[in-house]
Amino acid sequence: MWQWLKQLYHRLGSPKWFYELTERWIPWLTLAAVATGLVGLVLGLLFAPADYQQGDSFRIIYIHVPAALLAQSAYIMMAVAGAVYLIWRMKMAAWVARVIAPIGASFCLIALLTGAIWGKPTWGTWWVWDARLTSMLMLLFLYFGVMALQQAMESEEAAYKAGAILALVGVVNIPIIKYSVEWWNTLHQPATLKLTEKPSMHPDMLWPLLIMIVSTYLLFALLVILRTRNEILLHERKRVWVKKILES
Amino acid sequence: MSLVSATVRRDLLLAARNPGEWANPLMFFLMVAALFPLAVDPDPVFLGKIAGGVIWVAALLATLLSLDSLFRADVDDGSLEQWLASGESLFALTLGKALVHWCISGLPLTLMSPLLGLMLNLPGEAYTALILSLAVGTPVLSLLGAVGAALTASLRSGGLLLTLLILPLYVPVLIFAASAVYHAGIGMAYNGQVAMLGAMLALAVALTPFAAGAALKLNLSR
Amino acid sequence: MSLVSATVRRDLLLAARNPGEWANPLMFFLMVAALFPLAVDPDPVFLGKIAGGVIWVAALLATLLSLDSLFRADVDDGSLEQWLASGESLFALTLGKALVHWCISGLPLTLMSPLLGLMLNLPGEAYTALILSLAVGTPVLSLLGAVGAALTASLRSGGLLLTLLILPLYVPVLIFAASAVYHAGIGMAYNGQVAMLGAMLALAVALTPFAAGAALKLNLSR
Amino acid sequence: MEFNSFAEFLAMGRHGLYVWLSYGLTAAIVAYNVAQPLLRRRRLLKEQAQRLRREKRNAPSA
Amino acid sequence: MTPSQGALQVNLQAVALHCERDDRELFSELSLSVSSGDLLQLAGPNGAGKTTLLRLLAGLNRDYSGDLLWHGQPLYDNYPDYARQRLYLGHLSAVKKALTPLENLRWLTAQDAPDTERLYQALEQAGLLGYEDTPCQHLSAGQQRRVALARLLASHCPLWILDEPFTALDKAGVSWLEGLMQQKVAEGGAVIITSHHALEGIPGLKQLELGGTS
Amino acid sequence: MTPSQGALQVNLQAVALHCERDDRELFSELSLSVSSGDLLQLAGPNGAGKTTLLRLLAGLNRDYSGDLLWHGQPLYDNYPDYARQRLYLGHLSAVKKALTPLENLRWLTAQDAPDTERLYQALEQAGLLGYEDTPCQHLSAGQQRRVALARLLASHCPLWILDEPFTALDKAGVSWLEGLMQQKVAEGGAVIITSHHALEGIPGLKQLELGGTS
Ligand code: HEM
Ligand SMILES: Nc1ncnc2c1ncn2[C@@H]1O[C@H](COP(=O)(O)OP(=O)(O)OP(=O)(O)O)[C@@H](O)[C@H]1O
Ligand SMILES: Nc1ncnc2c1ncn2[C@@H]1O[C@H](COP(=O)(O)OP(=O)(O)OP(=O)(O)O)[C@@H](O)[C@H]1O
Ligand SMILES: [Mg+2]
Ligand SMILES: [Mg+2]
Repeated sequence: MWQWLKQLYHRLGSPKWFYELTERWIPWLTLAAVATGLVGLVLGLLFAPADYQQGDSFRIIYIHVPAALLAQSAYIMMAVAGAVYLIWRMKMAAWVARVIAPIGASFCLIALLTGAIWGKPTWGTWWVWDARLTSMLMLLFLYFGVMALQQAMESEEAAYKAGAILALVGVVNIPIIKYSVEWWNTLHQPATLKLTEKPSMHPDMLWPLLIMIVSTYLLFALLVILRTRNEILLHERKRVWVKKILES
Repeated sequence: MSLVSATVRRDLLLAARNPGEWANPLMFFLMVAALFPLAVDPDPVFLGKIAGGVIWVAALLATLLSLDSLFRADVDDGSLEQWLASGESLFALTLGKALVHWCISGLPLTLMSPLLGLMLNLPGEAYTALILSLAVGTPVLSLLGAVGAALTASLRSGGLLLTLLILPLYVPVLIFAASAVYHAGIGMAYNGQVAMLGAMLALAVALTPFAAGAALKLNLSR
Repeated sequence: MSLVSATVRRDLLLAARNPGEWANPLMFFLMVAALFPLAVDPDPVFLGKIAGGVIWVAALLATLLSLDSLFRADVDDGSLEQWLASGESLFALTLGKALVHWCISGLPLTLMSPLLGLMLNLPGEAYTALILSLAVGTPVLSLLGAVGAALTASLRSGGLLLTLLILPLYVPVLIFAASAVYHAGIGMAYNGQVAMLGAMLALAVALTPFAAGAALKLNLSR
Repeated sequence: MEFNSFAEFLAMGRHGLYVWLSYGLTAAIVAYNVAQPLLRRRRLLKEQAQRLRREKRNAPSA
Repeated sequence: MTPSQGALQVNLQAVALHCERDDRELFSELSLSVSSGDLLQLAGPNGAGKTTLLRLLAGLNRDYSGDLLWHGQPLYDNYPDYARQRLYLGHLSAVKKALTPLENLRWLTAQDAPDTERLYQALEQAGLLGYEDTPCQHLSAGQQRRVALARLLASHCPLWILDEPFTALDKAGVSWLEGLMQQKVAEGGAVIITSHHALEGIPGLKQLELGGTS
Repeated sequence: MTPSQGALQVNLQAVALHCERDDRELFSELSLSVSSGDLLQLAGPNGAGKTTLLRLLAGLNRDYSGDLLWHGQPLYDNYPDYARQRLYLGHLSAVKKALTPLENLRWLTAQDAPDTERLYQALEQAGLLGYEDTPCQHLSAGQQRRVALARLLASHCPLWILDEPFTALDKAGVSWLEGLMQQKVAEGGAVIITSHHALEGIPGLKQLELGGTS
């Protein structure tokens, strides 16, 4: 088991291996992401029953919730990749970490935008300072911080390291932010409006949601792979195997 | 091509090379506005009442912070010395600098402000007043700020000193602008306040570049 | 005398030579708190309700601004290079730097805060909570800030970027501290919040110097 | 099937604006995220291939 | 407004200059005159006041007593005119790290506004061929200095005032710069520099020794 | 912890160093060894990679491949130990403008912690007598450089690594510094410098010429 893990680690560390492997994966991943996405959307938009309170506006859930979940896990993945880079100096990890930041920020933005749009018909306002909304906003800022910092650094290596350090500090803080915000919101003046409590959802509503969540993660994997491959091409451009690709 | 237009072009180029220069004030603006509900009270009705004031305070602080680097970098790398050695009119140069500063700070802030209005539950009637007051008020902030930045350009820890010099000058702008937004929010007329802001802008364009130019010369005898 | 204590002494000496370094954050603190009533509603009852939050936001921003120069000057004049060349523990060095920073920013702010409380009509019961929360909370701000300052030390326009990096991390401190003051004001217990601040301080002392030290090394390969 | 006609589907029970705005924005953001790496890849390949050719040409003379 | 090539005319006079810093007299009763064809080196130990004198002559520091005359007129009576006739290059080289040598040079020579072709030539002569589009932060100390010096080639000013221009230059760079100065002088211009280098083989070099305490 | 005077021992080896910047190879297969009694000057045109190599040797830049050995051990295995044995002085001199030369020197030598008497002596030898209590912003370029150099006198490190130490020094300063380096070498220390100066009259000087493109 341990040997196998070690081997996997060394393979993962090799850009060439990653590049060639993903070459084969991409079509399947694309297919899977699109198929699940289509099924989820059709089921969610056409077949799921309307919510008895919110009517059809609840159909926003099929993008809102997957995006929100992904935005949070992507940050953790970014921090983990950053840590791997800091500890083992694995270039691949640095590229993956860097590549996740804009994608995670995009999904965070999607969650915020769809949430805000959803809020208008259900709460009658675009934004409230609810605990979950606030901590999501802070997550977006953390993403922006990582991106801006990497952007600003002159040398590439410094950019990777700085991004990783900040992501790690942020990861320690995410739970703190989340709990403090929740706690603040319950103790302070109670929020006039609340996110719907986790409902015991009708299976016809629930299934499309689960499928959409899967689809979103697949899409995320695809995006990360596509961007990482570009990083590999750029940084390994002087390797023989990349030159071959370039010449063909 | 005169030195002034060359400098404007160079500064815009620098801003384009380093997106942080215009993106950071924007983010700061957003964040300060987000801090207030956390620190005081997230109740929407309450927030709606203070929204105009909070947005303006945030805009003012964001402008202030971005001012610090207005002349500092030019002092440090010798560009300022070359300006002074060039013998060209300092009036035009400082005016150009202030213009560039507004383009990369005040203008984006103005465009961004409706979003903050939404988040802080600003009354619907107040949006026009908010945008108008920012559009007329932020250039005044940039111009006045240029004077402070020029005065503190050669100081190491200038950032905070600059704040001290400039904040009192910003008070009139803040008062009229916030009052414009507030009156708009309760459905009253606010042309008077905007007219005042306009007058301030005219005055600032005419006078501050002289002051800033003179201040820059202070950095000369080192 | 080790390099750490020499650095602490040198930095205190520099602060003594240049009073602006500690006086400016203080003045900024005062001014932001003074701007606020101008921008919103000067009604005393209303002010009293938001006083705690406003004072804390002002303290937070003042700390933030003074952070910018924490390592910048040392990078520019080569002191940082010498630190790194010295091979001494960066943990101790950054801890020392954060300590000095707190002494010249957080500590004066804490001592000054009752005055602001008076100006903003803070309820009488809330003073102890205000001072206590500042005394425990501002060191956390300095420590977290040191990480941001270290990350941005070699960047030209670091000031605003630093803000962007650090503000989200400051949110928990702000929430607990403001809530402590608020609860004290309406006569409720606030030990829970102060205890949380204490826990954060312990965590920050243990962890942030590592992060800051690692970040400082980045400025090495230039 | 929850909807009887396409018009009804578009209307989303009076909430059409919100639903389609959300889906539209999401689609735009996702589309950008998909297009960015693909376009970048194309540009990268072109640039690097050019560089290679240039180096090859210069190699014997230099 | 651009000075025509033919009219290279330098006539700078200092009469009975006196300057003190921190209660210490740097020089007094110092008189000098620089006219077309002169190459003047200010020499002296560290702290003698070379930089101070140079900045006085360049019109960047008014903290003195005595007279400075440009073509017989007090310098500050028509400072913009003087400013356009002399080129000053101090310790700091006004090179922006984020910009490329070409962009930097374009700003540095904005007053003369030479065309891009000329700028490329200047960079080439300064030995920066191949670095035109590299941000200056990626250049070595000497290369950054060369960017600043390249403007000497693209400018028409008859009078050059240079503070330690040889700093960070390698041997090839030093002789290139010496050649430039000689050429300027031969064309009827004039050059004032401070340097601790011994300038050899430059005909017509005048030296002004400032005394120091250290 | 303070290294005893008698045990001056330098043994620094670089094996097959390779370094590139921005796709340009600066040096490859570069090997060198510096031991007690050596005085090594890195020479070469601007942009050749002198500063880069110096920072590698000082342990301030890990962006290379190859091996760096200190007494046969990889440099970074015991970096703090190495750090205490070598003194590095770069382009930037770590002199705070608001402090006096004495205060600056005290910080610069904090690791060796010499007593104040020693510091005064060092300043005196550096030609700063009378300026001990003047804030450094009031000193000339060369005087500020001398403050930074004064620490050479107050330190016990056997290995000095200096980047263009002669910048801004006058002739007296140059020969003073040359004397210091000779003395260090004679005592069994070693010195590595970069400089565009021709170092004359120093016995045992080795030169390493780095090639450049410019
Ligand atoms: C800008 C506004 C909003 C933001 C930032 C936001 C954020 C989030 C986040 C982060 C989650 C995932 C929580 C988790 O499981 O970890 C979530 C889930 C959810 N949100 Fe939102 N939300 C917003 C507005 C809304 C609105 C207006 C509604 C509907 C009234 C809504 C309904 C839901 C539901 C039903 C879930 C899934 C159930 C759950 O996990 O509790 N959200 N939202
Ligand atoms: N931060 C950097 N990033 C990328 N390349 C750099 C960087 N610094 C220097 N270089 C490149 O490395 C090469 C060597 O630079 P280095 O500073 O070592 O030269 P040097 O020999 O010290 O020259 P000089 O005599 O001008 O000081 C230069 O060609 C420069 O373009
Ligand atoms: N800003 C200042 N304020 C007060 N005194 C100063 C200032 N700058 C320089 N001095 C003093 O003036 C004297 C001359 O300084 P200057 O810089 O002109 O010397 P320099 O001849 O250029 O020396 P170097 O060869 O070291 O560059 C020095 O003794 C210095 O102490
Ligand atoms: Mg000088
Ligand atoms: Mg060098």
